[in-house]
Amino acid sequence: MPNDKNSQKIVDIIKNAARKHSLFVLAYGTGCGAIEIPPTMTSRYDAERFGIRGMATPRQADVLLVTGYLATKTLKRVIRAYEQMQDPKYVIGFGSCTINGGMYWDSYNTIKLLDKYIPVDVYINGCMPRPEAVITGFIELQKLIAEGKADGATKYKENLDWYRANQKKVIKNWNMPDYNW
Amino acid sequence: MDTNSWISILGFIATVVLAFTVGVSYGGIVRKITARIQNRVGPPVYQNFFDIFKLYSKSTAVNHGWMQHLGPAFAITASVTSLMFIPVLNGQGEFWFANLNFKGDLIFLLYMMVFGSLGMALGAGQTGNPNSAIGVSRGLSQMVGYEIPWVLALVALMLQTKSTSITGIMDYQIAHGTWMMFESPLAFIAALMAMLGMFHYAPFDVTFAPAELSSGPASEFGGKYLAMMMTSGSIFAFVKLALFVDIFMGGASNLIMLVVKTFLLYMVPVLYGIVSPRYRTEQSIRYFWGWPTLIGVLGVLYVVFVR
Amino acid sequence: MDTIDYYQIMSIGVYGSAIGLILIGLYAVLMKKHLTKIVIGLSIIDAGINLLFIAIGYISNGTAPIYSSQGIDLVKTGTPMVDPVPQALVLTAIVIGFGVTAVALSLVIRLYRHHNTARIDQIKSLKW
Amino acid sequence: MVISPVHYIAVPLLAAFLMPLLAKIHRELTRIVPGLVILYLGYVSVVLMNQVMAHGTIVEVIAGWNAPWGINLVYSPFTGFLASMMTAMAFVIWLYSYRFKKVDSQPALKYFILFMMLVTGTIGIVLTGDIFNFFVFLEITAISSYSLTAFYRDRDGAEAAFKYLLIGSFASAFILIAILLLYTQVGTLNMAQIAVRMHDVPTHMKITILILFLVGLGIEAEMFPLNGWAPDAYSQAPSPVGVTFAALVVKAGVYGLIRIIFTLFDVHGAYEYLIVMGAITLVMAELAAIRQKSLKRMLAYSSIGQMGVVMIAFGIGTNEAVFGAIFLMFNHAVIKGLLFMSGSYLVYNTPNKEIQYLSGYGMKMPLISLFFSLGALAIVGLPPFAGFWSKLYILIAAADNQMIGLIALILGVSIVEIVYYFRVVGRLYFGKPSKGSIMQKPTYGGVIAMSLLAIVILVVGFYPDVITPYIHNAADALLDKAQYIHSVLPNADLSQIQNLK
Amino acid sequence: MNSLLLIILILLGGAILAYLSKRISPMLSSIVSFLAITSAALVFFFLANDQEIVKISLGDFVLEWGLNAYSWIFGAMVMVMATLASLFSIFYMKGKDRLGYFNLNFDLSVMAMMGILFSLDWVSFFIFWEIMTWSSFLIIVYNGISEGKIGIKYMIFSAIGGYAMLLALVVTRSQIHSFLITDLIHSFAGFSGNMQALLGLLFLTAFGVKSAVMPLHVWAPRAYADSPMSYTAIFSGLLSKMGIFGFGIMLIAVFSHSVDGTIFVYREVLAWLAAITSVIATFYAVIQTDAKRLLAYSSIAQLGYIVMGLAIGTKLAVMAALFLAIMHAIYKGTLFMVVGAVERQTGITDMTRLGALIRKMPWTFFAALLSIIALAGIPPLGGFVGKWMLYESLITSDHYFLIILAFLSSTAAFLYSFRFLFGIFLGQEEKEFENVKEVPFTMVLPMLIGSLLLVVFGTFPGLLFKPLASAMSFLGMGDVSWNMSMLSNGWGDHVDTLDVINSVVIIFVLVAIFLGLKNRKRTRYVSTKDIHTSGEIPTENENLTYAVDFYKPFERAIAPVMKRKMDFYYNKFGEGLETFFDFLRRVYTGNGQTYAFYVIVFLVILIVFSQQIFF
Repeated sequence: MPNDKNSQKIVDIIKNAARKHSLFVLAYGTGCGAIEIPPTMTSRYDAERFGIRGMATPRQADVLLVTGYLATKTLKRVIRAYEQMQDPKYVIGFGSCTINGGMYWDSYNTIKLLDKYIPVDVYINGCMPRPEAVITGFIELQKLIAEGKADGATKYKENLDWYRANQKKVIKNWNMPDYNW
Repeated sequence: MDTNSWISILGFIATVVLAFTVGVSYGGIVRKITARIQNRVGPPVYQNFFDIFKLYSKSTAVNHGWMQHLGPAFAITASVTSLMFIPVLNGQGEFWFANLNFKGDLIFLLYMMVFGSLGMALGAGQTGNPNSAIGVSRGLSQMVGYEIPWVLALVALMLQTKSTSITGIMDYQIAHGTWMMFESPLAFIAALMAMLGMFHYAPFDVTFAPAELSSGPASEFGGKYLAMMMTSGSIFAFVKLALFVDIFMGGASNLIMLVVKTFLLYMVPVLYGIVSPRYRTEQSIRYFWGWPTLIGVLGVLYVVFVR
Repeated sequence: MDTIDYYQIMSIGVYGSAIGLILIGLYAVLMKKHLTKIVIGLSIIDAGINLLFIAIGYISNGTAPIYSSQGIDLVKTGTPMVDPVPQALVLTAIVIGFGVTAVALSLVIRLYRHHNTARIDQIKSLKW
Repeated sequence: MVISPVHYIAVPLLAAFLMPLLAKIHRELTRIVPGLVILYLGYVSVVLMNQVMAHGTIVEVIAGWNAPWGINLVYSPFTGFLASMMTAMAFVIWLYSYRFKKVDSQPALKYFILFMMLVTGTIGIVLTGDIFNFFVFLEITAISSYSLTAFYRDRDGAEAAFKYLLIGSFASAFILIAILLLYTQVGTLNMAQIAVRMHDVPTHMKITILILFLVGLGIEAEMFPLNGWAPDAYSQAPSPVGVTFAALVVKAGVYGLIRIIFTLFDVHGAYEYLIVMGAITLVMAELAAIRQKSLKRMLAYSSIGQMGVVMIAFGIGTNEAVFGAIFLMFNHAVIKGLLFMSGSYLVYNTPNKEIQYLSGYGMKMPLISLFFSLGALAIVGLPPFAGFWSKLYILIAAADNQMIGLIALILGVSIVEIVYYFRVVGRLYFGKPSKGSIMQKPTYGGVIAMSLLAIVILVVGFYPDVITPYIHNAADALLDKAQYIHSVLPNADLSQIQNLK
Repeated sequence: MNSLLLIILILLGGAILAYLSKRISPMLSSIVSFLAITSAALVFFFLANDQEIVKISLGDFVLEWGLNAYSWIFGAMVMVMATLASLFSIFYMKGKDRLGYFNLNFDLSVMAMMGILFSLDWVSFFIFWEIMTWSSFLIIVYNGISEGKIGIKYMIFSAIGGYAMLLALVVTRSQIHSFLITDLIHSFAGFSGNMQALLGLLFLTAFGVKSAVMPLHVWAPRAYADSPMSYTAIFSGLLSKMGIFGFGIMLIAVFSHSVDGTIFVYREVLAWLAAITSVIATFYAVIQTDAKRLLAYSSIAQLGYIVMGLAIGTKLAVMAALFLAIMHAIYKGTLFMVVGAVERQTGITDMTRLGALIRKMPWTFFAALLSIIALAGIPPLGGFVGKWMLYESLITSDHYFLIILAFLSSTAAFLYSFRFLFGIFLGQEEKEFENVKEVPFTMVLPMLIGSLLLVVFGTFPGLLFKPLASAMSFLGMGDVSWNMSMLSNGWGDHVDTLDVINSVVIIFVLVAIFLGLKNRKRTRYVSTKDIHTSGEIPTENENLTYAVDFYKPFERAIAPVMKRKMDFYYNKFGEGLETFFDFLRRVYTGNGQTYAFYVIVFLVILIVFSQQIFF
């Protein structure tokens, strides 16, 4: 692997360590998954001890947490939110719905695989995943960050045309601003 | 440049580093305490250092105009400048943290502190986010509220010590061997109540209310902008605490005393905030113009007629 | 001294009637609503004043102030001459009064044409 | 031909009677001749004023009968100043009424005849030294004023004229009775002689005569309860006539009033009476003016108010106050002239001459509006216009007499004045003209007339010294009673005469 | 030729020429006006000195003009700001009608102000005072807003002030038989207590109107807002300062000679009125939506500080007041020019509709930013120096509750300061203003000069302290110590402005360069539509501006204070009076007979009471 831990520069290692310990989450609370976020953040599971912290706007956030199925209508908003986030940024697909559509596998207006539209770094499966699973997912993401492997944003930039094509396929009234940074 | 200038420049830097460190650590401690009160483990105490460092390391891809750059810069400028004019330690011979504290006074500081808020507000305004504007509107309105008891308390102090400079007030305390919080307790209470608003903790956190305003003025600030805001916020927290300690608690003769005093003082708004709900803006203004102002007036009268 | 009584009675009568005329005129001007009557009242006042003038100028047993040989003779013998000035003034005043009355009547006519009434209390389009 | 004061009376009177004949020669002559006549009078004024300034009062004896038997004309610095001022104003008014459309549409001949009569009458009032002659001129003035008031053949003109006539008849009746009583007491009609003999008159008789005079002349001078006719007459008469009232007729009335009080009688109470009545007149007139809808009526009330100030100033009676009063008379003639002239063009076509239709006229009639604004600025006494100086003098005089309340009253009322004048000025420059408002293009004569007045206002305002020497002399002449008597009756016994103030 | 006379004549001639040259070209008229003011300014700065005395004999009065240290500082302020405003005016007024009329009155106002400053006697003072009044009135009605009513209001209040002064000066003359101001100053001590009280009240009323002190301020907001902005720049900045000028003479030079305690009461009352004025006016400024109105109310508030300082009357306070007066002239002038520039480019000044002009008009914004910083009293610009001295003087002279009002007002001033910048220059970009351009250079230049002056005086306040100190010693305050860049109060505390500005600039440059500008290079500008809107993409016409009811919470908090405007009482009073007048004038019934009846009744009364009246 070219992105070996050893190949990282020392600056990157420090940066990644900081990033790993400070995950600002923008929870995109679609579907039933949103209900799992409060227990994750509050006293019982207390995700904050990992430096995970909810943020209000995409500008401030590092992690986009897509919690559940995405209708084509909401997909547009998710893409918008994702594109407004600043690099480096990560996406966690939350629940089965983001992997294969889950219980909406045959719905005409939900997307089945989130990765086709925005680059997902970590999936957390389950319907719904318990807070423990969520935290596990976050820890997985932290590992990836530390190794410098959470490069979804780079992928998105490199394969923007492909992503755009996919996105435009499901979103009919396309009027998003360009994404070129 | 001679050696003295170099040393004083080093002193500046040391002060800033100290203020930054203390301020950021306090932020972490507050988070920890909050977590403990909420029966959580909470993040590590150094969590805020991670946050700020991470934010600095983030790329900043977009801006909404040059005021968005200048806003945080204003804020940092204001906080660092205010810091320069605050006596961190009260020893007269103290060299490292003396900075410019003989060249400014309380009224100057009051205005200097506002400079930061205004800069922030302008930066927030430039982004065009309505939430930012609402937040600014609330924040400034609230500021009008708490400035009144705060200034009343300061006036009481100034009248009592016949000095408007912080060093003057500290000298008075040293000379009389007492603390102003005992000398004019009413003023101290008024100032303390004003301080609740100054730190923007609940119940006076309507400015940043994340749930309704998506963090208010900061909502379009990501990455380095946010980092700068957090930096200046941390330094400001230290500035305010140091100021309080200086004028009400006789200052601190060494860093440990400083840390202890500021920490104790800091716990007032923090602890009060953690267990409080949130006031609406006009409620908080009315709150500040109610009892705190009355106590402040009484404090002034107490100084004038009793002392 | 019958004559003196006569003159006294006369003068009282003349003064009385002059003042009476003025008062009558005033009454007409102030109380009557009809424009013409008011004008008549004004004339009566004028007449009263003129009469007053004459009465004041008259000196009992005086002769007419006319530049004639007879008159000069009378004056020379000590007969007082009636003061000529009031009479001259009265002439002027009568002329003026005439002029004013003429103007007034023409105005009355015009007012009546425009307002279709000659009652002064109904001609109040200019007020305040 | 030697220039003498009698020309003031003879020439216009002659012209007035010749005018029907001249009109037969050429119609235009009826318009031009009055101008020429007044120009001639202006020449007379210049010559005589110089003479008077150099040598003192001129007494013109008419028909060879010396005073106190004959009728004489007294051309003192005071009367001369007033006569010259009236002449000048008459000239301006002639310029203004030359080809004035509404006058021309009615027979201009009548208008100019009456106008000449009016000029004769008013100047005669000022110049004459004989009390009965004074009465006659007053009546000439009055009759021509009645006729001119009713000049327009609409109903309101006649109504105003009738009211004027009704009250005016009272005035003449009272004055006549007063003259009569005076004659019985002093046995003379010459004013100087009367003044000499006045101290012999029993007090109660003196007072009665004085009261009759005061009421009679008060009517002409628009004193408060006696001035019911004035607003109507001002507003209904043709605009040039309105100016004439303000500039000539009222001045003549005030002149009569102060001549009676200052020269003929030596009653102290009369001065206080003047102050009190002047104040009441001022207040009532200005208060009535503020709610007027019609511009000309507003100007009329304002004119009455100014006369109130004049009376107050005369009532104070010190040299400075009299100076201020005469100055104010002059200013009032000029400024109110300008206001009437420009104001009547502004409201030329508006219904009922109402102010509310004047919105935006400032853009449509810039020059006229400018004149009106200038007049408004000047009449409320704002520096550096003419009105300021007279006000300043009067106030100083009042202050020197410790009448601070009076000053406050005058100034307070001035604020009311400002309110209604600047309401109009503000309206002129605000908004758009209402629909269907027709601008009236002023005649050239009118523009020249207004420009002249405006120039006078500015010149006097910036440099009052052009006029103050004359006024100083006038004030001295008015106050110096002995000198007046001496110049008329060189042999009179002046031992009993003392100048009152 | 005497330079003082020359200045007045140049301005007068300029006024007339400007009026006449409008026939040739409207633009020429403005240029003539500008040239006249500029040349007058040159004469003032290079030729005028305090040796010159002009004596003009008018009527029985001698008008005396001269220049002294006190009037020089005001004169310099007037000349500089008037030059800037007239330069600004050239393009601002381009294309408007009746330019001759405007420039005539503009120049006349400037002339009147210079005349007031030169006046050594009350007559010329009053003459110029009233010229100033009516020329500004004519400009207020020039725009023709608000049915001419505001012009009337202005005129009424000016008349109240002017006539109070007239009354005072004739009373003075009757006492001392002189109109000279110096004579009043010297003989004031000899007046009786009542006379002192009366004169004090009258003069304070006179100057209080122009400087918009509390019960006499109601004319100001609309008058400032409704005039053309290039004029308001001097109207609010300079004309009001003439009131301050008069207050200075009265409160410092004249009243200090009083032996009675009455005047002391006036001082305190005036200070309190001024403080209340500044608070209430600030509150009103906060709730305005129109930028002009906002600045107008802010002017009233700022004038409140200045009057407060003069009323306190200690050396520091007077210094503060005069310093603030000059600063206020500069920054308020600049701000009104900014609004004028915005108005010219966009056609509106409504802050609820404007927005994001910062990208379109960066220089204007820059000027506005500096001026606002100065206005809010934030260090390091000039406004801070004045405010600092004012607060220090309030504290050191034991006015401990006034300082609270002052602080309340000045803290609330941050609200409208931000509102002003935000409403016009920041916030959402509106499609309406897509094609707005920066104003021409001649409009930018005066604004930039104004903001530059603020920086200079903020750094080296000593530049102003020097003439101010000599002005104050001229007024009889004795020696005033000052320092080029050190502010100090009576207690020995001080602020070093040079250090302040150094540290601010150094830190700011460091931060801005190393953090801000570095960011800027890497970042890309996105429109203000590209903001966090919960993922929603705002459509073209979607209104994302938060501009209406901007300070609603604050409004609610201060609602009890704002319940009634002073206007309300004045209007009621006025209506009541007019109704009364209406009742009175009914004596003119219109019935000729009634009038005749009056005559007879009057005659009878006179005869019956002749004994009482005439003896």
